[in-house]
Amino acid sequence: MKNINTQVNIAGLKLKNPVITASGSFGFGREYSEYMDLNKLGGISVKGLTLKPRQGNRPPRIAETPAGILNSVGLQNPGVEAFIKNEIPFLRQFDTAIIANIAGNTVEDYCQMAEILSDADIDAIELNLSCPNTKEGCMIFGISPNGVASITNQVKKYCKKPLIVKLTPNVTNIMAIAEAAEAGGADAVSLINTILGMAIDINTRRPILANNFGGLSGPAVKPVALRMVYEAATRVKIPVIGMGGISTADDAIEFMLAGASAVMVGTANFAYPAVCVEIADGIATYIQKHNYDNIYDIIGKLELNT
Amino acid sequence: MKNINTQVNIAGLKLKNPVITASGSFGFGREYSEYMDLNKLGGISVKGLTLKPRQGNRPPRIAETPAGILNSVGLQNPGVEAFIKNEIPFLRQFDTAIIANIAGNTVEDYCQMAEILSDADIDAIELNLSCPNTKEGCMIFGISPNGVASITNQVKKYCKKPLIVKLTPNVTNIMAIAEAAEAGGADAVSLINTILGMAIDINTRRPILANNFGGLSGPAVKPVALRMVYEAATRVKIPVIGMGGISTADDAIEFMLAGASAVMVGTANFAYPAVCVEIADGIATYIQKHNYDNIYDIIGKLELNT
Amino acid sequence: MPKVLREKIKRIENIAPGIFLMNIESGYIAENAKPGQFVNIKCCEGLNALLRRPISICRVDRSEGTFDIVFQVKGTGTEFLCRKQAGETVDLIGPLGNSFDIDDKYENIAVVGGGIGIFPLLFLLNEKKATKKTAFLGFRNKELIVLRKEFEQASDKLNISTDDGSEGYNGLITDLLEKDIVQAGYDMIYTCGPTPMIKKVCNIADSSSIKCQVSLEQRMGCGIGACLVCACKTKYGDDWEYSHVCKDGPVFSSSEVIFE
Amino acid sequence: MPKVLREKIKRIENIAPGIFLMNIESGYIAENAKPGQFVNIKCCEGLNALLRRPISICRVDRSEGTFDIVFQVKGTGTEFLCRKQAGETVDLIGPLGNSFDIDDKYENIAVVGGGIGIFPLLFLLNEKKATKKTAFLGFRNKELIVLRKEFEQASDKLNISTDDGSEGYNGLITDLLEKDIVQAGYDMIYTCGPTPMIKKVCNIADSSSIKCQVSLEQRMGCGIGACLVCACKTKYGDDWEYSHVCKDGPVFSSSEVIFE
Ligand SMILES: Cc1cc2nc3c(=O)[nH]c(=O)nc-3n(C[C@H](O)[C@H](O)[C@H](O)COP(=O)(O)OP(=O)(O)OC[C@H]3O[C@@H](n4cnc5c(N)ncnc54)[C@H](O)[C@@H]3O)c2cc1C
Ligand SMILES: Cc1cc2nc3c(=O)[nH]c(=O)nc-3n(C[C@H](O)[C@H](O)[C@H](O)COP(=O)(O)OP(=O)(O)OC[C@H]3O[C@@H](n4cnc5c(N)ncnc54)[C@H](O)[C@@H]3O)c2cc1C
Ligand SMILES: Cc1cc2nc3c(=O)[nH]c(=O)nc-3n(C[C@H](O)[C@H](O)[C@H](O)COP(=O)(O)O)c2cc1C
Ligand SMILES: Cc1cc2nc3c(=O)[nH]c(=O)nc-3n(C[C@H](O)[C@H](O)[C@H](O)COP(=O)(O)O)c2cc1C
Ligand code: FES
Ligand code: FES
Repeated sequence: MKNINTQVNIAGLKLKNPVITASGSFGFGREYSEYMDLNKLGGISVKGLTLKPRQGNRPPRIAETPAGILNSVGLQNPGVEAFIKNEIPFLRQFDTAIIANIAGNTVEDYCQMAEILSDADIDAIELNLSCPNTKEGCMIFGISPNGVASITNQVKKYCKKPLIVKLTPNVTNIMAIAEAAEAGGADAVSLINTILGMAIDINTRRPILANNFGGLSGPAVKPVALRMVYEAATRVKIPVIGMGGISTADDAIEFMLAGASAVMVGTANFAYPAVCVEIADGIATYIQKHNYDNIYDIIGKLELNT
Repeated sequence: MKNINTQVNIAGLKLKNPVITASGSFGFGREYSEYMDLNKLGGISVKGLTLKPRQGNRPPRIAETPAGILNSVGLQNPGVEAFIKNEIPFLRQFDTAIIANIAGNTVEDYCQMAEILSDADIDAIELNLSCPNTKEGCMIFGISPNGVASITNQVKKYCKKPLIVKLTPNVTNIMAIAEAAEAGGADAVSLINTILGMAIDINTRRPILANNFGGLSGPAVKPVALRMVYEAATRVKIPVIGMGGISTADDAIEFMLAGASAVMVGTANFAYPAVCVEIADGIATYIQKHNYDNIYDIIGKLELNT
Repeated sequence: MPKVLREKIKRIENIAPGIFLMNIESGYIAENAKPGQFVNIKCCEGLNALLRRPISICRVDRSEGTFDIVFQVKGTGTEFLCRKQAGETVDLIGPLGNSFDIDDKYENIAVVGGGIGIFPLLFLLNEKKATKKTAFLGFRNKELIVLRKEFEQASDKLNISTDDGSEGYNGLITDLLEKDIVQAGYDMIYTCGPTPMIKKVCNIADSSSIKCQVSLEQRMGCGIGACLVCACKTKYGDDWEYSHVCKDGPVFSSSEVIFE
Repeated sequence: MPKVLREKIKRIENIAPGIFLMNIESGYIAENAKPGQFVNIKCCEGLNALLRRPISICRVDRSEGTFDIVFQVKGTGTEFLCRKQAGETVDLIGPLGNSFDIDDKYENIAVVGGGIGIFPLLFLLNEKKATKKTAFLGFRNKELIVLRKEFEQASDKLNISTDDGSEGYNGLITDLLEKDIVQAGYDMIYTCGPTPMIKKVCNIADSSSIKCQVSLEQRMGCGIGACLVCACKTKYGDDWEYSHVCKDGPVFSSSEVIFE
């Protein structure tokens, strides 16, 4: 087997391979380090951070739906300071990119976190404008082009790391939203976050989630995510990181053909803790099988039917 | 077993039970009549009609995705006149409601069809503002509140039958869209139509569908559909018809608890041709098991967690 | 009339790499199926392989009330199907679709099949009362040759080709047909297989003015003519229309199909 | 350390209506599991039951390198699991979670279990070296009583109640505990079962100032502490926080849990 180079460069963020664990599915990597070699990951997007510690929503926080899950964690996390103190040193033991995913209620929250994290030992910041599980903020910023452009623009002023803006799929026109992120100064966009959904227990006649609504992820959303990644990639020049239901290398390759320079994997980790390594290996195998030179022979190489 | 009354009345449209076959999944009922007794259906929403016959999109028109399918039929149909001449007489042999689903490229198309069909022997008209598989018209009207309100208002002038407006889920705010339909004079709304998606063949590096994009339906979309039906039902006074991934009586009951007065079933017919009868029976069984008096003891009876 | 059936698997056999023969007990299918028809199978419960998968009927045994399907493992559906075991049931709808025209007036026929397209042709050969029956079968390689004995028995002459020459003629099966066509005097050709092969067969038949029937494949939804996804272009007067493989087909006359 | 394992099913048995005992060959689990821990099972391939299902370890046999789980069929996951057969493999992660504190200093213990909550308590009784072990088990009815012999052997006294009085005490198992509590002199109570039962046990223990450990259930995602979905409220100084059943639990001291 010739040595397959699957390294990608996303706006200055160098990844040894295009597979990143999606925020919220992987904690801060500690637990999964028992099941896999974290050195084999392109990167880790950590659990969404807020300025202050948060406890999140009441349980149940998860419901299984056909080929998917709804979650309503509501950003339980130790806060940005504890992250820097307790988690970065652990993560830095491994040769993998650290992406800090941040969420806030106000523009100021986001700016302050970006400023703090710019001085921390991380590789990129992912702006979560799309969490559907909190009452204020977050997704509200993400559903209008103006909201996205203006918050990106503000945060950019404080951000000294590559800035990835994570988009919500709960919009009419993802192209306009992606363009807004680019216009606001994003170095890359990542999508999709979860799609707002609901599940009902017909015996209790109540929603299964204590929070009533939750965000849908997993294989079920893949076709929608893929379409949105394609649409976004045709509209912006900055790199696109694709996600939504990726469970296999084939899935990941679909996203990369559609224009994603890298992919994130969330829900699939739950069933198969080492799946990200398998996906990274599978991408290399595909490249080799098709005799491509490197990963850039896949990215955006979809041809439309005419 | 006490005699369970599952009759519902939707804006003057009387259904013997709340189960309607969804437009496009059931043709004009002919084929399925070999597998089931059409008299047992609440209603049949026929294949989307256009003013003139249409051939639809190139094949492949379907791709299977995790727990769902993408379709890009593109409204192949014989046109409204042929429907009246050839299909209504067949359908009228059965004691079930006939709902004419219509789609057009222009407001005039819709108005003209509504006018023609108002004099035909059908029970209701369903305005398809949400087909994602045609180049012009249709979904374009459905994605803005103004578009929905104004086309509903125009069509209403020509429509002498109960007017159901079918909404697209490809929007940021389904509540505003449902309100717009109500404001425009809709007698009921039905939702969801399919969610725009894509699937890629990684060996040919092309989209599987000849049309590149298609509409996602089936179990995968259920949590999103349920959330949207709930949201719409909380905002409008007119009845809501719920659909999206319904495959079992339990699924149907979830939608009714969330506020749907009736449900439509599409994709599930493909695997199990008699599934609609099973769903109707299952709803009756649930009502009996829980000792409810009738179907109205379920509709909208969801209690949110606080 | 097609029916939804839950039938018992009598035997399942891996007859070549990735190819399985399943013998299913079904008096109904054995009784009613005609060559060219297919069954639509729910390959597994629940959400994996949501849609049914169309598989041609390959052979029927009316006396014992069974029929055979032969299928290649391609993706999720066939993968689940091949793991079923004798004694288990299989949920299928059938017999579906139209059938080959095997009128007695055709007295010298040829069948031309490629890959998984050969299976309905065996059923046809077995049912067809013709004076003379010639079979042309193309395979990728020697290993993938299946049902050779059955085709030998069902035909008067069996021609085999492989893409790599590991058995029989080295090249396309249509080459053999082409060489043979002038002197053979066929009055009907039936074909099923990959689209390029089918097209070629239609051309050959056409240039010799021989009638030809083709069995087409298309991705399906309902399998019974209701959802209109399985479109194929056919002539409609001077114009064209989209017919549907599951109901108007899978068998079409070569003169009606428009290849794109 | 928990591992992803593919283990062989040695035996599966339907021990009561809707309840199955599965004996699984796994030297690793048998060796490493502690009472209170669970395994997280992929009940079927592919999209049906996407998430793993947590099931307690009920018994281990270190000499033969096997362990038992006992589960009730509730929905999709357990439905698929119960159809697996001896000889097939099961994909599981384990042993997961913390465990009951079975320190030798507790010399007179009681276990109180209801329904499917009884299974980890059998493992506990078998591992616990106590002078005196009393078991209280509540069931819905006679038919659903399982593992009676095993509990009899593992404990010094077995009390049984059924909701309908079809066997044993007619009523709540906590009634029996309550009657017994003053004179019995337990120094530790372990409990697992429906939330109302657990709460009651905690109250009883509390009012008699007896230590109590509870095993909680919550819907899970990852099962290993990474996704934070399996939250349960616990005390945190004067305040509270959300701990996680899969990693901080499933066993908690009754003094740390906050029931809502
Ligand atoms: C009328 C007809 C008769 C057929 N007879 C046979 C037969 O006798 N033996 C045999 O091995 N195969 C036959 N096929 C092809 C067979 O249906 C496909 O190989 C099978 O559906 C693949 O399913 P899968 O889940 O394994 O593959 P996947 O690729 O996972 O299937 C995904 C989707 O694509 C559809 N699909 C994939 N390939 C085809 C195809 N070639 N034709 C139609 N749909 C496809 C599937 O039905 C499914 O909906 C026939 C097809 C048709 C239309
Ligand atoms: C630590 C722990 C130990 C357990 N031990 C046992 C045991 O030994 N024997 C036994 O029969 N059951 C046990 N359970 C409960 C068991 O996990 C559920 O009954 C099972 O997950 C139901 O899955 P299903 O697919 O059949 O039901 P479904 O209702 O279809 O499951 C849907 C989803 O809800 C979750 N879920 C449903 N019920 C529960 C529940 N009670 N607790 C947690 N998640 C749930 C499922 O995991 C799944 O994600 C345990 C639960 C936990 C948390
Ligand atoms: C349990 C859970 C928690 C999540 N938490 C976050 C989060 O904190 N921040 C964020 O940006 N996305 C969060 N997400 C969304 C994922 O990062 C990802 O966008 C989404 O799940 C789609 O990918 P998947 O289908 O591979 O899971 C979460 C998803 C899940 C399932
Ligand atoms: C093959 C196919 C064709 C469809 N055609 C139409 C149509 O003509 N008009 C329409 O309003 N909806 C059409 N739909 C959408 C369905 O009516 C329904 O809104 C959607 O499929 C969601 O329901 P389901 O998940 O039960 O299939 C079509 C759906 C499918 C799968
Ligand atoms: S598959 Fe539905 S019409 Fe052919
Ligand atoms: S299930 Fe993921 S943290 Fe407990």
